[in-house]
Formats: sequence, C-alpha cells, structure tokens
Amino acid sequence: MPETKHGDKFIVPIGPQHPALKEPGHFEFTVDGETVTGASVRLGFVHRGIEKAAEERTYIQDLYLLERICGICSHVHAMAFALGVEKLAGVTVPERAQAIRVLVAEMERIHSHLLWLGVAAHEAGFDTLFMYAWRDREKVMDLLEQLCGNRVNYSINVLGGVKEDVNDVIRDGILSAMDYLETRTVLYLKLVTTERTLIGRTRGIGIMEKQTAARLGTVGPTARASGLERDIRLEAPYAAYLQYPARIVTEQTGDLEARFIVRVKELYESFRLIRGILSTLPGGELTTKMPRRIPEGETISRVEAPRGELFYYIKSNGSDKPDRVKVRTPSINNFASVMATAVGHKLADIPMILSGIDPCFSCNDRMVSIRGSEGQQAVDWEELRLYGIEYYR
Amino acid sequence: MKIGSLIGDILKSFFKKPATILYPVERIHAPERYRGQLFWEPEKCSGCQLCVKDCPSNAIELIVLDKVNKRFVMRYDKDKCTYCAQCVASCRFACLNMNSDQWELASLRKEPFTVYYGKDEDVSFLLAERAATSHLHSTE
Amino acid sequence: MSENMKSILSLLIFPGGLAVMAAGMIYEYIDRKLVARFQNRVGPRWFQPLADFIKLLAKEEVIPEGIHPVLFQWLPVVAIAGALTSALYVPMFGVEPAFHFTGDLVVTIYLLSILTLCTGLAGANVANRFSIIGATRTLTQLFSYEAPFLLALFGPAIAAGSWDIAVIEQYATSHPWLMVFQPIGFLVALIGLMGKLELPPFDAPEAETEIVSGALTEYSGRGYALFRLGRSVELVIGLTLVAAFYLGGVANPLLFLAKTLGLLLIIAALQSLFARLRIDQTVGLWWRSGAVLVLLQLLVLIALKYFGVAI
Amino acid sequence: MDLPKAWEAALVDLKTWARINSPWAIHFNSGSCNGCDIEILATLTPRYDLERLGIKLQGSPRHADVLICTGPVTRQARERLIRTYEQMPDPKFVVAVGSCGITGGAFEGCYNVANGVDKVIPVDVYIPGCPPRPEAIIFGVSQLLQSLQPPKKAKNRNAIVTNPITGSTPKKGVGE
Repeated sequence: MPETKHGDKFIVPIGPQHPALKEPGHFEFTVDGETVTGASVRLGFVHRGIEKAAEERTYIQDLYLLERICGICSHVHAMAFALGVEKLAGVTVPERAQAIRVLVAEMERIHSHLLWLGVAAHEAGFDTLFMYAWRDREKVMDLLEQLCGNRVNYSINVLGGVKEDVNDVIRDGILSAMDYLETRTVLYLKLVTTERTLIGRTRGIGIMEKQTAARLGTVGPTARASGLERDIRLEAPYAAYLQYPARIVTEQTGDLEARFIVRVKELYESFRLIRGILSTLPGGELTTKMPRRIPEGETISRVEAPRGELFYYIKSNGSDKPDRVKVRTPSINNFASVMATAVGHKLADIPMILSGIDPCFSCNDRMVSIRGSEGQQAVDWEELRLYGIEYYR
Repeated sequence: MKIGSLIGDILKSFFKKPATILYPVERIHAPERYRGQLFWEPEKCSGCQLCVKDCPSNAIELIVLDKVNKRFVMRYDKDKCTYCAQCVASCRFACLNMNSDQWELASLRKEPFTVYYGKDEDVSFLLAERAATSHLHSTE
Repeated sequence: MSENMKSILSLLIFPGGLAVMAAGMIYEYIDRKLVARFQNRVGPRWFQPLADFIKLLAKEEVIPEGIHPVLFQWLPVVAIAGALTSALYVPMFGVEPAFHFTGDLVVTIYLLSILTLCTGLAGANVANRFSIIGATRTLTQLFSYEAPFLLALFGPAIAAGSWDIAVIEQYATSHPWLMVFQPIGFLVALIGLMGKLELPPFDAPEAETEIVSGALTEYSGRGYALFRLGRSVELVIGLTLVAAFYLGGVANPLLFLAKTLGLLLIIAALQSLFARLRIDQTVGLWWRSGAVLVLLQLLVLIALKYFGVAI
Repeated sequence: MDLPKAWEAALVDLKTWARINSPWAIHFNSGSCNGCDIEILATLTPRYDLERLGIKLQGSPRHADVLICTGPVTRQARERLIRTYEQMPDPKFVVAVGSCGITGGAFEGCYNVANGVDKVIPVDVYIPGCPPRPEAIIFGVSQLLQSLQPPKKAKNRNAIVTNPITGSTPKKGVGE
C-alpha cells in the first residue's frame, strides 16, 4: 500500500480493490482516530465508453450493449432504451409486452432490493442476514431464469416488444414464490426495525434532511427515505404502470434505518404489482414490427430503476444507428449524498453509509467531457481512444 | 428493541437440510429457456446475414463458400458471445437455437472457444483453406 | 523416564504441542461448520482447517518493505508459543494439567493475551494503514475485554479459595455447577472469550468490509498460518477453562468433549445472531455493563465468603 | 526409490492436496457490468456455498491464491489489476469470468478497454457466459483445481470433489 501522506493527516484509502466494494471506486477518508474528518471520491474505474460505442452500433446491438451498463438493473436500462426508440419510431408496443416488461422490472426490483439488503447486512458484519437474504433472492433469480433465459442480463426486451411469454407454469411459480417471499419480508422488516445490534449500526447514521436530499438531487429509495416523494412510476407512468399504478413508500427520518425500511417495504409493493399484473395479464401479441431505420428526431425516456430515476436521451439522424445516446443513472445523483453525510461519522460507519445509497459504480462511470484539439466539444472515436491511451499510460 | 431476533430462524436452519445444491457432485439442469451455447443448422439457412448484423459482440460470422449452392460455414466464438439470443430472434428460418444444456463452457485454453458449424465437408474444406493461408502468412 | 523427558513430551506432543494444535483445527472446523449450518449452508469439509494450514505454510511469504523483518517473522512464532504454553496449565482433554503451581491462573491468562498483543504489534509493524487501524482496534479491544474476562475467571477462584487452576477445577468438580451461582461470571467469561478470539460480533479489529483483514492484512504464508492456528488453539483452551470453571469441571475426556462442544454450540449461535459492534460500542459494552456486573458479583462473593456463607 | 526421495514426493503430494482443497479467492472487478460480480458473490451464499469446496473470499490479496477477475479491463483499472496480481504471493492463479473478461465481449472495441484480462495478466481458466451461471463458475473453478492435480492421478480426476455430506465421489463425470 503506498504512503499517501497529506500533511499530518491519516488517510484511509478504500478501493478500487476492497472487500466492501464489489466494484471498483476509489475513496479517500481522512480520519482522526476513528472519526472521519474528510472524504473524497474518485470514480471512473469502470468507464468503458459505452455511450460513444452506442453511436457506432445499430439500435439492435445497442439494446444489448446498454443492457450491460449495469448487471443488477440490466432490464430497466434495456427497457428505457427500447421505450425511447419505440417512441421515436412511433410504434405502439402490444399491451401484453408492456405488462411483461413491467413484470420483469418489478421482479428485478425485488432481486435488487434483496441483494442490497444482503450486502448492507454484510457491511454491518451481519453475515447471517446476508446469507438469508441471498438465499431468498435465489427464488426470484430462478424465476427470472425460467422466464427470460438468464439470471442477470435477461435480454427479454427486443425493440418492439419482448421475446418470451409468461405461461401457466411460470405464472404459478411466480405466485407461489411471491407468497414465500412475503412471509420472509415480514421477518426482514421486523429485523431491521427491532434487532438491537443492527439498529445500533443504522439508527441516526448518515442522516440526510429532506432539504439536503432535495438540494443534492437524490433519487429513488435514498430520496424517499428522506421524505421526498419521487417516483417516476407515479410522476410519469411508462409501459404498463398506468394500468398497474404503484404506491409510494416514504420515511421521514432520512437515516440508514429509514433506507432499510423503505427498501424492505418496497418489496411489498412489488409483490402487489406482480400479483396484479399476473391476475389481469392482457392477451395479444408479444412483438410488433419495428423499422430498422429510426426516423430523425430526439426523445427522452425516464424509468424508475431499483435505485431511482434512470434517464435516457436518444437522438436519431434517420439511419439505423443513433446519433447520440446519453444515459444518466440514479447512482450518480445519489453519490453526492455520501460525501455530504460521511464527515463526522466513525470509520466503521463509512461502508454502511456508502452502501446505504445502493451504489452502482458501473452505472456511475459513464461521463466524459473532453475538449477537442480545436476547442470543439465533440470528440470522435479515434481521438477519444488516443486520449484514453495517453491519459492512462 | 430486541436482541437476537433471528434465533428462531437459525435454529430452524440448523435442523433443516441446507439450501445448498451439490453442484459439481450432482449435475443439474438449467431451465428450458436458458440461453447456453449457440447451435446452427446449415440446411435451413438462406445466407441473409441478419444474425451477423444484429450480433452485439461480433461473436458469429457466416462464411460464404458458395452462395449459389448455399454452402455456408458459421464461425461462432463462445467467448465473445453475450448469450442475448438476438440472432435467434432475428433469424426468419429458425436455423439458430441456444441450447439450454450447454452452459459448462469453462476451459483452460482459449482455442476451444471458437467452433465452426456447417456440413462436415464444408468445415473441413474451410479449415484446410485457412491452414494453407496461415501457413503462407507464417512463411512470409 | 526422566523428568526432563516427560516435560519435553508433554510440551511437544501431549497435552501441549501437537495434540492442542490438532484439537484447535478440529474445533475450528466444528465452529465453521456450525455457523454454516446456522446459515443454512453445508459448510466446510472436515479437513478444511488442515488443508488451509498446510497450504498457507507452502505459500510464498511476502515480506513488505519498510518493516522490521525480524519482528515480522518472529511475532507469529511468539504468538503461537504463548498459546501453546498456556495449554500446559489447563486441564486439556480432561486430563490433569501437565504443570501447576499456585497462581498459574494469572500466568495462563497473560499467556493467552500474548497472541493478541503479538497481533497488535504485527499490525503496527507494517506500513499498511489498514494494518495500523487494525492494530489500534485490536489493542483497544484487548483493553476492553481483558479486565472483565479476568474478573469473570476470578469468581470461581475466590469461591475455591485458590489461584491454582487444578485446585479450582477440583473444587468445581466436587461442587454443583458454578454457572448456576455465578451466572453473570459465566456469561461474561463466555462472551469475553468471543471478544478475545475476535469472533463476530466482536470482529471489528479484522472487519473485512472496513479494514480488509485488520492487523494481519500484510501477512501471507507462514506467519498468517501461525496466527490462525494460534487463534484456534486459544479457542480450545478458552473453552476448556470456561468449562472447567463454570460447568462443573472436566474430569474425564468424555465430559471434556461434551462440555466444550456444548459451549462451542452456544458460541457459534451467538456468532451468527448479531451484527458487528463498532469498536466504540464494544468498549462501551464491556466497561459499562460487563466489568461493572462482574465486579458487583465479585463483591457479593467476597462478602459472602467473609461472612462464612458456604458457596 | 530411496527414503529422502519418497519423503520429498510425499511432501509435494501433500502440498498439492492442500492447494487443491483450500483455494482462497480474491475478487477484482476491472470494469464489468457487475453481473458477473454478483454471480461470484452468489456462489458463496447458501444456494451454492463454495465453502464446501474450501473456497473462501478473502479481502487482502496477500491471503489469496486465486484472483477471480471480471470485466474487459478498463484503462483505469489496468494498473490496479496488475498491482493486485503482483501483491498476491506465489503460487497464484487467475480466473477470467464472463465473456467480456475473455475477449471484451459486448465492449470489444470500446475506446477505453483492453479487451480481456489475458491482455494484462496471465489467465489460467476462462469462464465464458454473460454472465455465467454460478454453477458454471463453480465448474470453471473445478477445472482449475483439476488442472493442478498431478498427471499420475489424472484417471480419478473427478474424485477431486467429494460430497461433503455422504463423502462419496461423483458417479458421473463433471461436465459430461
């Protein structure tokens, strides 16, 4: 480990390879004894240049490339892109396909929240809860695998619809798994609200007031735990959320405990939505005809990822490749809150605060802003490649 | 506030059978829809190249030996494939499918990842041709 | 057989040395297996600690820059030597301790602390900042649990009126179980043992998600193997001590097995029940509740003894 | 065979046995979508429980034998990957998980990636899939462990993995 002395400060580097982070990110915490007095972050270890690569590929290829921005919320990325492209093309996607998209999105939310519960418990040194949460998560993973054909990057979306249908066997499987998970969720809610050792690590830690949360532009469960009512599923219903409206879950305290509670309670909401969708699944086709060349135009598409608002901007120039795709992921919005709340806490709380926003580094690392050689903003592929080589070598 | 709320659960787990599947000891099957290795049937292929065009990671290549007689060979890279099944969705003649049982693909070397599909004589013809050209290149 | 020969044998083979190391590995396996079962997993195979140990011995030992190499290499040896020596004064496996003298309880407890001290020193020796924080936490935790643990073991000593482990054990065997009369002492001793071994929830000094592996982050190969083995050995010795004092003694190997494994079951369950305590919470817990309660119990004991009430 | 040689051979066998039965892993994400990462993490959880094969996820590279690496290796992560690899004590092994960790997969040709772990550090086992199922990861790791087995024992290769409950060896070959 290299000595990174800044004056007399004792700096604890966390990352890019660190057991608390399953993904690379670099943090430097200045500590005084066990208390953190300063925090800085360096992201970008996972920057792969996806947005630029999307401009070089066709819309169909982009669907799968963009799905791989994040492996945890892969479906919402593909869905947001597909919804945007379909809007540009003026195509109406069959109702059944939209309902299946929402179904998968909600199942993904369950898997993501359970995953987070496990990881957060692991950060708190509560390995048994980690094991139990992940054991129960496997139920959803099995169903997603059965329904979509893969456990993580489901690839169930195609432009103009979905690939796979829900049959009776899968429907019954999902319904019985939801019943099982609901009984487990009761236990988890009880655990995060009553278990003394866990509350000792969560209550009053990383408090973010409502105003701060609004000022820092947080989204998703992080914002909702601070009392902000932000949910794209309600504000701008997309896909089938108009037919199956979601209910918002908020907490007022804004500390880690509230974030635990919001996420666990959102599981109930997902169970309810999934049951609703399965009981009144509209019939009809799965896909509709989709042109390969998308008419000229630009659009935005917003969806609610498990971590918050996901924003896509797509610009088309009439060819079969997009002119520009811009993605803004929820984690980048929430990151400012970590740096704002970390100072003053104990070093042991830092991994907890960090995981409290459910950070997704592979989602974060997607911004690049470079001035070109003649002062222009736009940089072409080759230039960017050379810049990258020069910068890092 | 309580302490040790999980006590009931851990005791139940202790007496219950573990949730573990004994995978390498007992082989298990993936669900029917699982997307494993890609397979190609040369008989139905028309050589439209749509699958190649739509592949997000250049994992497949349709090598045309003789367009009129429909002699094609497909090169498939298991290590490049993203297992998204877009090629299967794009194919109008259903000559592609992803086998749900071929997912144990790990290997110590990279060479076995590249496979050639097609009629036996076409594949051997292509490979012989490639070997000859690579020999030419190496002697240059 | 000459007296010297006997000493060497008992030091190297039985009940010290090899036997204790083997027991340490077996107990480590049982502990891991139990925790795994509590977490609804299968858990490791029976030879796992042995395989881990041999593998670590066979691995390259990286000696980082900017350290005292002699200290780096010899601290693990001192640590395990301390742990093994303490086994000689404890009725391991239900047989008579190899040596005993008046006051060996105090010596044993300090021998048991050598491992923790060495871990702290080893962490402070390395220029890695995770190691340094780990070392600080290790030593902080040492000061927090050591006094209550010591006081908890003094309870039976006062009851028996001796500082000799063998005598206390005989007293415990011939009297009803002391955990009934000194429940606080029993609890504090058991939980203090968990603190000593840095088992969850007292694993802040080596909290993986915060400071990688704490003081031992830079150790690889032999050093790490010895530290790990030392901890397993301490697990057995600690369990034996608690069983001998509070569970009515370990008069024969069968009783020894039953009692220590019973304690291990409780420890494994406690490990999987709680979230990790922050280091400040650990210190607070020990000094605010542990130490005070044990002191109170000791005072009551001394008072009863003074007034001649039979305990 | 004279005695010292026999001893030596036995010692080597013992080392190999220990190495095969106690591979501690460290995980490095060099820019993947973290799909593989959660699948690797999932192999430790009750459903798959790699501890039954002796595999533990370690935090410090100093304690690890196997570097499980995911992702196409971005330029930023490259240095860190090399450093992590160098921090590991010998003998060490590298497992590249996921299609993008082998060739770059979907990210092949992106301006910021090195297209595969083996462009940076030597790789022992490749596990394709996007992401591979946890079972496929276990299969890949068992391939690695099999390759460590000395050749003379190659005939009972499948016996590496014994059933932790019944103690029996598999009836059917691994991956057949």
